[in-house]
Amino acid sequence: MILVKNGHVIDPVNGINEEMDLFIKNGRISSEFKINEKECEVIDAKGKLVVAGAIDIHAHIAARKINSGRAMRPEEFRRVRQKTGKFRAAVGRTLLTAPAIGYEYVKMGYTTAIEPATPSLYTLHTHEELDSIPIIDKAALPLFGNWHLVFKFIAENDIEKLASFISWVLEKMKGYGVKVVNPGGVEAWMYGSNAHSIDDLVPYYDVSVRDIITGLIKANEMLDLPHSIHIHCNNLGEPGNYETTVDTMKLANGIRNNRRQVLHVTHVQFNAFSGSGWKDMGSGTEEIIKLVNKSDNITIDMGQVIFGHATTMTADGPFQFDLHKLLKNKWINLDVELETGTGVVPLIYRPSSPVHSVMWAIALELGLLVNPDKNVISTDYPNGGPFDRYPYIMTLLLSRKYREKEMERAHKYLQRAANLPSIDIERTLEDIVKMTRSSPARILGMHNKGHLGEGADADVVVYDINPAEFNPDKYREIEKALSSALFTIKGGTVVVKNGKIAGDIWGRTMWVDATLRTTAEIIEPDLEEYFNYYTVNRENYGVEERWMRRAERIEVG
Amino acid sequence: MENVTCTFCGAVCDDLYFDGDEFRTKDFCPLGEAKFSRKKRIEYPTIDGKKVSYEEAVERAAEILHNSKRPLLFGWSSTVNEAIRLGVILAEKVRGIYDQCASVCHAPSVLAMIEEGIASGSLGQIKNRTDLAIFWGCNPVEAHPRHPTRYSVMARGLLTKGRADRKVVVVDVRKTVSALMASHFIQVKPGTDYLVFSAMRALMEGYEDAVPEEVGGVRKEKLIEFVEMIKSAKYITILFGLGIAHTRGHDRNVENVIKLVQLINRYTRCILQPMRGHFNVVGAGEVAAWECGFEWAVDFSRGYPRFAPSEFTGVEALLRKDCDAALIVASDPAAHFPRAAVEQLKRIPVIQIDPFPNMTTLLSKVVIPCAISGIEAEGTAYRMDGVPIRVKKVVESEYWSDEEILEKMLEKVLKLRED
Amino acid sequence: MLIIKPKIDFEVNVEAEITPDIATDLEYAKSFTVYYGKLEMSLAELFEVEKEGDSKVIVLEGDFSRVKWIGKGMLDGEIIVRGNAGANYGAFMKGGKIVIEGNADDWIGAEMEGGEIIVKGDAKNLIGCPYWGDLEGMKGGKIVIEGNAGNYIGEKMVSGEIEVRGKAGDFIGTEMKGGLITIHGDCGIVGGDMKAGEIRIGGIFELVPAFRETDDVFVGDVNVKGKGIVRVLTL
Amino acid sequence: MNVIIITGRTTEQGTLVEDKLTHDYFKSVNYCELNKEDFARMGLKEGDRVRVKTDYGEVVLFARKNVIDETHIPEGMIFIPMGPYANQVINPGTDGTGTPQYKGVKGIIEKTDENVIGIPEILR
Repeated sequence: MILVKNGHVIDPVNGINEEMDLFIKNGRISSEFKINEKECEVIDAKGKLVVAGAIDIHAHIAARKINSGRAMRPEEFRRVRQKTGKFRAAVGRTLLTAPAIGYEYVKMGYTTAIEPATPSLYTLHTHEELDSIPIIDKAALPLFGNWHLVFKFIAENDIEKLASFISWVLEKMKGYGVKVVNPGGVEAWMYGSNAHSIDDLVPYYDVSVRDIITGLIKANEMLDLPHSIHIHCNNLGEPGNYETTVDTMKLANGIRNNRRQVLHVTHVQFNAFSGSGWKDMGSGTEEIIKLVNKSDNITIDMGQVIFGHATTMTADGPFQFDLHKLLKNKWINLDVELETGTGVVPLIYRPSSPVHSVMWAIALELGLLVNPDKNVISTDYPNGGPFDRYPYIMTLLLSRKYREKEMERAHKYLQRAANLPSIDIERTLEDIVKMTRSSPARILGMHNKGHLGEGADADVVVYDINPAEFNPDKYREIEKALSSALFTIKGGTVVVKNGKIAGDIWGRTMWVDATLRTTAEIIEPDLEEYFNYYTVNRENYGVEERWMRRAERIEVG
Repeated sequence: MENVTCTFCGAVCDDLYFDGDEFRTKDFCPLGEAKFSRKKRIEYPTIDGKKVSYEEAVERAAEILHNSKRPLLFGWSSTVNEAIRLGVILAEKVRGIYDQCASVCHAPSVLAMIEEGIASGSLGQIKNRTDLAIFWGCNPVEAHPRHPTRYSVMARGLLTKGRADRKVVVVDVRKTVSALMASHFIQVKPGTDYLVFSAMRALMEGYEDAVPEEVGGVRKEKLIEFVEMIKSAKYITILFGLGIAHTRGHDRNVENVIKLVQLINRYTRCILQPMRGHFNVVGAGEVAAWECGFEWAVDFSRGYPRFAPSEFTGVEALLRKDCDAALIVASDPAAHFPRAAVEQLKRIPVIQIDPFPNMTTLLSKVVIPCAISGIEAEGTAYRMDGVPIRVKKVVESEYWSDEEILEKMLEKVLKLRED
Repeated sequence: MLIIKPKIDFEVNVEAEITPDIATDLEYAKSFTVYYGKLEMSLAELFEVEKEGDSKVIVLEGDFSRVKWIGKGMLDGEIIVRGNAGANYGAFMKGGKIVIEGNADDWIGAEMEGGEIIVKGDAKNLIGCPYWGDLEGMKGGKIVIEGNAGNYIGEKMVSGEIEVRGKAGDFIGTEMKGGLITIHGDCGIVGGDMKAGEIRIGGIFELVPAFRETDDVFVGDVNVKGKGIVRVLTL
Repeated sequence: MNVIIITGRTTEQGTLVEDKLTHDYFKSVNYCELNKEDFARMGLKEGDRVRVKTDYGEVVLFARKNVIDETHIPEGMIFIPMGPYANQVINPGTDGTGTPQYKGVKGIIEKTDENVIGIPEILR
């Protein structure tokens, strides 16, 4: 039992922004008020900010992709974050080892992270890596947007079959939701091509990108999964691509869900470029921001770029090949049979680069102008940069002065190609809590997370920030305080004290079981046929709960 | 039992029949059949040849590792990921070296990947799409006997329906039995692969004038024909083996074929696939990568991982006399390391964990028998393309699994650290 | 000047990242941390350390073939190795001089930026090369091997000079971007993916089959549109 | 005679790797295969032994003629199955890669009357 006393609690879900005590019992927030302090570990949080544990909605923290990146980049692992001792050694510059990922997250108050792209064929590997990340809770989203069976069901216009297939895969793979990456484009890459608009057709199948996206939204809503479909749009990283993003968002028109969005568009920064080429590339956020703010069925995350080293890694095979050609950097490609692809290319974001500077600004425009209830902080780790710089992003959003200072570092081109210089808004602490806690929890459908109401997971963070005396001009102090939590409590255990790891526990891996809502028999013949072309036997396909360290099944029925 | 997974080679076939009561097999290749047959076992744990309990053997092993200055923890390619992960943690906690069989196998290919990445794909890409398969310096008929039928040469796929839809080329220094299944055989001189790849890259880009009349014993016209064949194919897979990685040029050969594949992808589609040997040699690298950042040749002496293949592979650490004890798991370095490295292995205390007596047993101080991974113990293994496959327990056994032994050993070591 | 001698036969290798900076302060030198396997020890626990005069010179006496990382990142002064040397000597070196009177191991002058290394005996592999994952090799300074050298010499070299008076192995100047490599004797494969710089060779060698012959030199590698020059040395 | 030594897997060696201390394994790795012409040129017949010498060591092996007609070993090359015998003569040097050079090692081969030693002896 832990009592966090007298802290300044900010909990937008429960409308709290005031000094109060928090009582933790059996790993949950309790509303009991008869508390014997002698039986509790008491944390005095007087004059400190107390919030729920943060949630990273989109970070490539596990799976074949990041691990291939590790194997390709030994130069990333010369930075020592923690020597071996009571806890594990932790190393990595922007690519981190599994132990380092868990430790670094909780040090800055994050207690949950979502691996957003797992090829189903490789998902057992994803779970093994997730199981090696200490402390935090996690989940994985299998990839659907380039799967031959998905094309087949969409070509047959059979949403019921598609929904059955989705629930079959989620159960088999212990996945949490539906990820879509460059729908149709990755399949086209198998023929050396790509998909450039939502009207492009998939080779060999008579379906368009538009059909794939709307089909998957409908199937996802038929299942009413906790999370909506989670899309990485076509044309990522191309000047002028904001139009494709807007076209994609409009596909959600008329489809509604009372609890949440029906379309989550991820790392939007990479898909919000204007211009016709690299010479006139600029910010294309304006229309996107308008559309997201007026829609109640679309959410986004930022995809902030951090100046410095990064490693791009996506299921977007053709994009990664183009990036390899552009940068002449080393390149990993992994074509996954009849299902998806993968690419990895290292990259350095330089403030001296006009394009990189504009990218940096685009994400901040999204962070400042999109309603915090519909927006989440992300770097698309490790694509935009390391997740351990989230405090930097939060502070930039909180402090105009910090932004101005950073803009001086960036290329002048930003001044005319982006809107950021004219934005005076400073986000409040409550906004930041929304963009890191309540919004990702609601978008993901994780109702025990992102708030501190009764019964919520006891993921609690105490920061050395006094909201009553908050001054955004003191950005260095703010960033430091957000980087290094005074306390992080995970599921009722103190895991961080004064910015140092204090406890090592294993978190849960959540997955969604929607099989009660579907009938597997209707796709039986299709599966039988499909497994003729797979190289893993159907009986040996999938991940069993007993192989996982701490699986948590979330049944929708 | 149906759908049994075979734990011999990197092809990890999962469509086999095995009767564990009578040790009857169906559909296995000769290698798998041998794997799933009854063999002489190490019967009980020993210290200096004397029978001891599992507990005593594990305790002594932990003491040796704890008391040495830089123990070498080597092997891992024939066990499951669960055991490998404990091995990496054990290496970290005793501040020793983690190295695995890749360092006498495809490690040069991973070194090449550090320089250039790799354009690769899962084996189903060969089966379903590949219309030109090139086997370079590998001999699947002898090393991965079911690879040609299951995945590459004869496999029936979605877009390429079988052998008739595929051209098959074998490139090697000698005409192997695998060359018999090819439509074309190209013989290169030993140690010239690097030069041939450079010439092919130049020809592909139209720099014919820079290429001499003969490269690596192959006439220029023949290379031009080969390059044209590649350019006109739709989806090419180049499968390569130790014929490239174990000869003069090592990783640089592989680096050059990776560059060739990068170039081919500007004209058509092409992937590259190393033919990995042991059933879980890929896992031995992948698990280490996520636990400590590096796949092999990792030294933890300073309390954090450092990577140096020129100093910390099993062979280098032994040649340099840079380890003073060794834990050998699921491997037989006394049979497979060069003589000079085995000499050092004979001088230091060796702990062995293995189901079968082998040459390393003959020079080990502590011998701990274990259940056979994938027959008597279950766990996860990674096929040569990295696809994870759960290998099964199909026979009951009294032996402790690698995972149990290592878990106990790690517990002991942690206790010794506290004292 | 410091004179350092091993006290014992080492059971495993020693890592001693010493530079001439320690030569002027005996107490500091004696307490300098070195690594003996997993044991962190002081220099004086493993070596006899004596001081003569105040010059910034270290003399290593005895067999140092199992002592690694001497002169890592050194800025100035001099290190003289009276016997054989271990791996990684003069890695990241920026200035000063290292003289190895015996044979040298792998990674001599890796990623070196300035200064001079002279090996009077033979050297092994990876001379002036970049460590795994790094994009640039030697960036300045000079390495002279008076005997023979192994494989991989001057990979991804940007600037500076490497001279091998005897024979050398394979892969000379792979992906070289600048600087000069001279091999007086025979060697193996030369010039793969060379972008710029010059390689001069006195003996027999195997040129990568992607160079164009001009009047008296070879220019390539065409595969990277390289302007590297390979020149045959004539006496 | 000067030769280039190639080592590698064979099916037979592969089926016996978990039976290392048996006579069958010994038989599967203690020979070298020669080109037919080289075999004849050296006056060898089945059962004869040869000594293989390199800069790194030497070993006595049974000599075998490359028999399958469709396959061949080029003249001047010998093949030894991977294993303890091959490892007596291959190049242990890794050139900084950490991996020895198991293939393409230069050596000399000559006929000998000496016997092929057994597996335990090889460790002595």
